[in-house]
Amino acid sequence: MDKMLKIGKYEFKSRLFVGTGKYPTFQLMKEALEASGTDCVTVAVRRVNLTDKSKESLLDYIDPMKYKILPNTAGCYNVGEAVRTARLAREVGLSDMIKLEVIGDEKTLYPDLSGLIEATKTLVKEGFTVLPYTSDDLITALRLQDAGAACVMPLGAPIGSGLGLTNPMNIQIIISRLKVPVIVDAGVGTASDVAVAMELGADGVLLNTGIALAKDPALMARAMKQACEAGRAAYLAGRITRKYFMAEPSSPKEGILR
Amino acid sequence: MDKMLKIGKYEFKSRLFVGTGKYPTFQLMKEALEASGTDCVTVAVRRVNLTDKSKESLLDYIDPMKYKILPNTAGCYNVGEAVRTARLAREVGLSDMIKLEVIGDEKTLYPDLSGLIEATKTLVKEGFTVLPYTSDDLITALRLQDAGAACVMPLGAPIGSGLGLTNPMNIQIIISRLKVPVIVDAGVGTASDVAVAMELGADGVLLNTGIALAKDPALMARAMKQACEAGRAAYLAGRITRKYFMAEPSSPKEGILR
Amino acid sequence: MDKMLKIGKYEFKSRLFVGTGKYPTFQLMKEALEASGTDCVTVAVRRVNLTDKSKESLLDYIDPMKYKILPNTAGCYNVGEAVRTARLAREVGLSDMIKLEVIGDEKTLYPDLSGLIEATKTLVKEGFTVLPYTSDDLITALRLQDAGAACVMPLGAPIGSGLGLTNPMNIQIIISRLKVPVIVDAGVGTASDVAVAMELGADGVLLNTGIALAKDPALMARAMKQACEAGRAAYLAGRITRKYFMAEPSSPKEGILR
Amino acid sequence: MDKMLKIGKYEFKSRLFVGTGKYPTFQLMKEALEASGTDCVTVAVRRVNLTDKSKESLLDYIDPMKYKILPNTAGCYNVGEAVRTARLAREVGLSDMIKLEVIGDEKTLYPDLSGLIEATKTLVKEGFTVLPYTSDDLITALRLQDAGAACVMPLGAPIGSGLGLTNPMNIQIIISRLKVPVIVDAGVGTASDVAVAMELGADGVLLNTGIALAKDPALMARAMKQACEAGRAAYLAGRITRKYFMAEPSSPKEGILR
Amino acid sequence: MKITLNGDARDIKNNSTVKELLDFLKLKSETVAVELNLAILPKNEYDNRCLKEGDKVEIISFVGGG
Amino acid sequence: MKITLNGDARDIKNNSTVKELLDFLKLKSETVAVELNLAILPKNEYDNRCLKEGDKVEIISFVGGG
Amino acid sequence: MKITLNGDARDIKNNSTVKELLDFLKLKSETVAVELNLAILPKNEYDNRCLKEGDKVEIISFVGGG
Amino acid sequence: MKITLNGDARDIKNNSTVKELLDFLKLKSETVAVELNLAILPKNEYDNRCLKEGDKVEIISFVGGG
Repeated sequence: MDKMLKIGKYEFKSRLFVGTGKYPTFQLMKEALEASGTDCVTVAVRRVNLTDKSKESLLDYIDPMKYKILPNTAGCYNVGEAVRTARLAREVGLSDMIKLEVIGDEKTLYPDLSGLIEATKTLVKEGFTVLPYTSDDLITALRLQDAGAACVMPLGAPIGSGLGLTNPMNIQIIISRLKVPVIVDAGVGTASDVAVAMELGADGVLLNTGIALAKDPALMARAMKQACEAGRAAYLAGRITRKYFMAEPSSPKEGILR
Repeated sequence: MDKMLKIGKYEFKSRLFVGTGKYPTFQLMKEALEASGTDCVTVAVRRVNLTDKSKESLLDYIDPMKYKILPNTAGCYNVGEAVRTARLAREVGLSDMIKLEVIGDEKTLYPDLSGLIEATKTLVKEGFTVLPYTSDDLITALRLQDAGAACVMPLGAPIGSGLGLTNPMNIQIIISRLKVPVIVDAGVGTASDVAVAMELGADGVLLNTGIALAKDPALMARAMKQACEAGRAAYLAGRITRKYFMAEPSSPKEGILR
Repeated sequence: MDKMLKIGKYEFKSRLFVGTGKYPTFQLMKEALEASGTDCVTVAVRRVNLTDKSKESLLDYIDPMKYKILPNTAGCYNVGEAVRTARLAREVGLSDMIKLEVIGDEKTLYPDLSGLIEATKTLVKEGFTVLPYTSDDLITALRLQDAGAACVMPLGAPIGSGLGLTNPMNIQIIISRLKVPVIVDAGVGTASDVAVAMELGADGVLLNTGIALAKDPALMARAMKQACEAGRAAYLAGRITRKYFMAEPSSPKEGILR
Repeated sequence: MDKMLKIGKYEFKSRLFVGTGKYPTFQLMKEALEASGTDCVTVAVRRVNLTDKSKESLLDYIDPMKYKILPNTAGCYNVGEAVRTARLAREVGLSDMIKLEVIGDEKTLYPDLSGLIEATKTLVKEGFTVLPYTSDDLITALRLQDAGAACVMPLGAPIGSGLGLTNPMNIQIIISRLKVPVIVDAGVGTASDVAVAMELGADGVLLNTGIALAKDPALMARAMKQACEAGRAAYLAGRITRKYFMAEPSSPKEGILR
Repeated sequence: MKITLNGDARDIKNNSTVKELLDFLKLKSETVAVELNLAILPKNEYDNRCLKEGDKVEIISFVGGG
Repeated sequence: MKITLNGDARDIKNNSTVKELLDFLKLKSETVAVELNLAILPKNEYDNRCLKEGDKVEIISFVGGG
Repeated sequence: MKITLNGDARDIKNNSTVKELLDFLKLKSETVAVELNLAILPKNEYDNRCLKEGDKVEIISFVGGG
Repeated sequence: MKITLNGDARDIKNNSTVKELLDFLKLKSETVAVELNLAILPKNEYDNRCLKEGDKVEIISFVGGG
C-alpha cells in the first residue's frame, strides 16, 4: 500500500484536495465530495450574511469528522488582509490549517510572491499549518519552504481556467528540489490533468472548478479520484522511457510464417 | 452504470485491451492482466517452437473463460501474409476476432493503409470480426468501416514508443465521424495517455509495452485500469470549457473583509 | 550560398510556394506574391465564367515569365476527376506540373490516399511532373515516391486551418526517409509555422490562406519569406541540443567579484 | 517601416539583443554579431585576468560605435553583489544600461524575484537604465515596471537550455499588461523560437547560446535576424484565426468539372 | 445603541453581550468567529463581553470556496 | 445549333469552329483549354474543328487557388 | 519419410497421421493450428489425414504479443 | 608594499598611483573600472590617488557574456 501523505502534523489517505465553491447546490457538492474520496476540503472565509437568513450554511453539508477543513484567504490582496483572514479562520475552531492566498492581480489571480513569503513567515510564527498557493517559480517555492510552509502549492494554470499544467517542467523542477510536499493547485480541467500532475511526482492535487462546474459533478469527482490514484500508481510503477522516430514491436520477431 | 462496449457480436465490460508480449515472466504477465481488469488480451501467431520443449506455453497462463483472445497479425508485411495468419489464428479455435496488422515499414511499424483495407475486405467476407490497426487518417478509417471492420484502431504513436497521443485532433476527428467503435491502439506510455484518449471520446484503448516494460507491471496495469475508467467518466461527466489568459475565482467575491 | 531546390526537371531559388486563392483583390495578391519572393504559384482549374464577362482574369496579374505556374486539382473527389483536370490544366500550355489533390472528405479536405497513389501512377506515365498533396503518413509518402512523384507534399494541418504542424514527428520521419523533396503543404497560419517546418529539414513550404486572409497580406508574405529563409538557415546552421531541467550560464563562472 | 524600439532613453533599430559569451573564437563572435544585425550586445563584468596577459580582450572585437554595450550582473546571487557589479560596469564608462540578474539558484539560474525588485529600485534611483532578467510571472513584471525598470525581460526557458518558450501564455499575459517593452530573454534554441516570441507581441528577444554554440554561428545569427523580423512582421500583419477539426478550401468551390 | 456590524450601521439593545447578539442573529458560536474593533474576540469571552456604542463588530463564517 | 457549353445548353451558329466560338466568347486560346465530348481538343485543331449539334464542350482556365 | 515442418526438413514415421505427429511432438490439438501444403487442415481431419513424402507442414500456436 | 589585487596578495612599488599600477599591468583605463577598498574609484582620480599598504584593489573589465 502507498504511504499516507503528511502535511505538517496532519496525515491524509487521499491525495486529492477538493474545493467547496461554485456547485449548483449544496446537495450536489455533498455527493461530489463523497465521490472524490477526499479527506480535506477547502472553504472560504466570509462575513456572515445577515440579510438572507433563509440561506443554508455550508457546514450543514460538511461533516468535520469526515473531512479536514482547509480555510483559504481567497480575495486577499495584501499581507494584512491575508493574515487577518487566517486568524479569524482559525478562531472558528475547526482547523489551524490555512490555504494562504495573497493575490497580486484580479484578472489572473496570480499570487503576489513577495507578499506570500512574508505572510507565510508571520503565520508560521503564530503556529499555523500554512499551505501557500504560489506560482511555478522554484526560488519562491524554496523560500516558502525556508519560511516554514508545511507544503507548497504551485499553480498548474490560472484558477478556474481548466488549462491543466501549462508548464510541466517547472512543476517537475519544484518537485525534484523541495523536501516538503508539493500539491499542484489550480488549473485542473479534467481527469487527465490530475494524472499528469501525479505522474510528475506531485504529492497531491487541489481542485474545485473542474468538479463543481462539470455537467455531472459527482461523476467528474469520481473521475478525478481515479485519475489521482492512477497517476500516483503510474509514478510509483515506473513508466517506460519514450522512444522517438521509431517503434518497438510488442510481438516476437521470430517464428513468423514466410 | 456505463454501457458495455460492443465490437461486432462481442461485448466488453472493460474498455482496456491488453497485450501479452514482452513481460519479464508469464507469472508477472498473469498478475498484470488481472490488475488491468481487461476482458480481452491480444496474442501473436507464431510457429510452434519445436526445438525448445521446456518452454512453457502462453495459454497455460491465460484462462480463455476469463479473457477473450484477440490474435494479431503482427509481423505481416503484405495482404497475403496477414490473411494467411488470420486464418490459422481462427483455426486454433479460440476466437474469430483478429487484430489485423499489415505493416508497411519495419522501422516505424506504421500500417500499409491500402493493404489494410484490402485485407479487411477479404477477412470480413470470410466471417472474421476484424479489428484493424491503422493510422490516424480519417479517410482510411472511413474506408475500413465501409469494408466491414468491427471497429477501427488508430495509433496514438508508434508501437512501443510510449509517446502518447501525438496528434489528438486527428483521433478526435475520427471519433466524431465514425459509427463503429474507435479503439486507440499503440503509443500509450503511461496512465494519463489512456485518460487523454478516453476523454477525447475513444471507446477503448489497447496497449502492451506500457504495462509489460514498466518497472512494476502489475502496479502500472492497475494505473492503466483506473486511468481508463477516469477518462471515460470525465468524458461522460462533461468537462469545463478552457479559459485563456484569465482566471475565474472559485471563492465568492462578496463578503470579503475590508 | 544555399543550393537550388530541384523538383523533377525544375529548379527553384525560393523554397516558398504560394497559392493565389482568397485574396481580397488581384492587386493585393500581386503585391503579396512579390513580397513572398516565391518562384512558383499554385492556381485552380475551373470552367471559364461565361456569364460574368467583366470579371478580370487571374493571369492578367501573374507573369508566367516570373512565376512557374502550378495548377492544382482541388475539388476533385476521385481519380477520374483528378486526372481529367490535370490533363486540361496541362493543355492550357503553361505548365506540365500538377499539384495533385484527390480529396477524400469534404469537411477536412484530407486526401484519399489510395486514390492519390493511383492517380500519381497514371499522370507520371503521361509525363506530368506530379506534386501530390498527401497526409503525414510515411508509407503513403514512400508509395508516392515509388510511383514517380517529383516530390511529396504532406499536410501540416487541415487546409486553411492555420494550426501549423500538428504532428512534427511524422513530418520529420517522412523527411528522413524520402529521397525526393518534401514540401510541407497546408496548415501554415503564421511565419513561425514555416520556420518550424524548414527547421525539421523540409525542402520547402506551400501555403495560401495564411497570407491571403492575413490583415495585411503583403506584410505577411514578407514575413513568410523571411521565416522560410530563417528556418532553412537554422537547419543548415545546426541548432544547439535541448537541455531539460537545468541551465547553462552564457557568462563565465570565473572572475566573479566576491 | 516599423518604429524604433525605445528602452529608456535609448533607441534600437534591431529588436534582437545578442550575447558575447561561449563563441569558439572572438573572430567567429564578430562575424555572428554582424550577421545578427543587432544594435546591442551583452557583456559580463569580471576581474581582469592578470595572470594570462596573452589573452585578447573582448573589446578589441566590439566597436562601441556600432553596438550599444549592455553589461550584465550574471553570477550575482544577492542584491549586494548585483548592485556592486552594476556600479563597476557603469564606471567603465561605456554604458549606463545594466542587464540586471539576481540569480536565485545555481542549477536553473532562475532569478530571485524579491531580490530583483529590490536591486531594480536601488539602481533606478542611481540613474541606471535597468533591464531586469525575470521569470514569466506577471506580478513580478508589474512590480519591476513600478520600480522603474526600462523594460522587463521574462525568460522563455532556462538560460542556455534551447527549449524555446515553455509557457507562451504567461509571456503573452505579460505583454498584454505592461506599458514598458517586453524582451524575451533566455531559452531560445533556434530561429522559430524567436519568431514565436515576436508573434506573441514581444518587443524584442535576447539570446546568446543559441547562436554561440550552433555549428555555424554566423549562419544561425542570420537565421535569428530573419526570424526576428519575420515574427515581428507576422505580428503586425495580423495572422488568420485558427480553425479546429475542419478545413477551409483555398480554391473556389464553383466551376468544378463534373 | 449603535454599532457597526459587518460594515453596516446597526441598532442593538444596550449593553448586550456578544453572546446575546449571536443568539439574536440566530448564529451558533461554534461556526463563527468574531472580531471586535479589529481584534479577535476569543469564544470564551462571548458570554460576558458587553458591546459599547460605536463598536465595530465583524462576524465571519465559512462559505463554499476553493 | 444547340450544344452544351460548360454544363449549360447554348445556341450557336451552325458549323462554327472552336476558334470562332472562343472569339465569340472573347477568350484567348493561350489561356484556356477545351474539352470536346470528354476528350481534350489540342489547340492546333481549334481553327478547323467544326462543332456539331449536341456537342458537349468544356472550356476551362486558371483561377485563384491554393 | 521426409517432410518440411515449420520450415525445417524432418524425418518422420511413414504414413503417420497429423494426430500422430502432434502426439509425437507432445502438442495438444486444441492449442495449435495446422497448415498442410499451404492449405489449412481442419482439426477433424487430424486423425485420419496421413502425411506424404515431401509434405510441407506448418504448426502454429499463440505466443505473447501486442 | 603589499596590497590585495583582485583577491590575491601582491607586491607593488611604494606610493605608486592607481594610474601607475594600471600602466604596469598594461591596462587601458578606458576599458576597466577600479574599486578601492570596496568603493568605486572615479577615473579622474587614477592619476593622483596613491595606494597604501594593505589596500584592497579590484580591477574589472568586460568579458564575453549573455
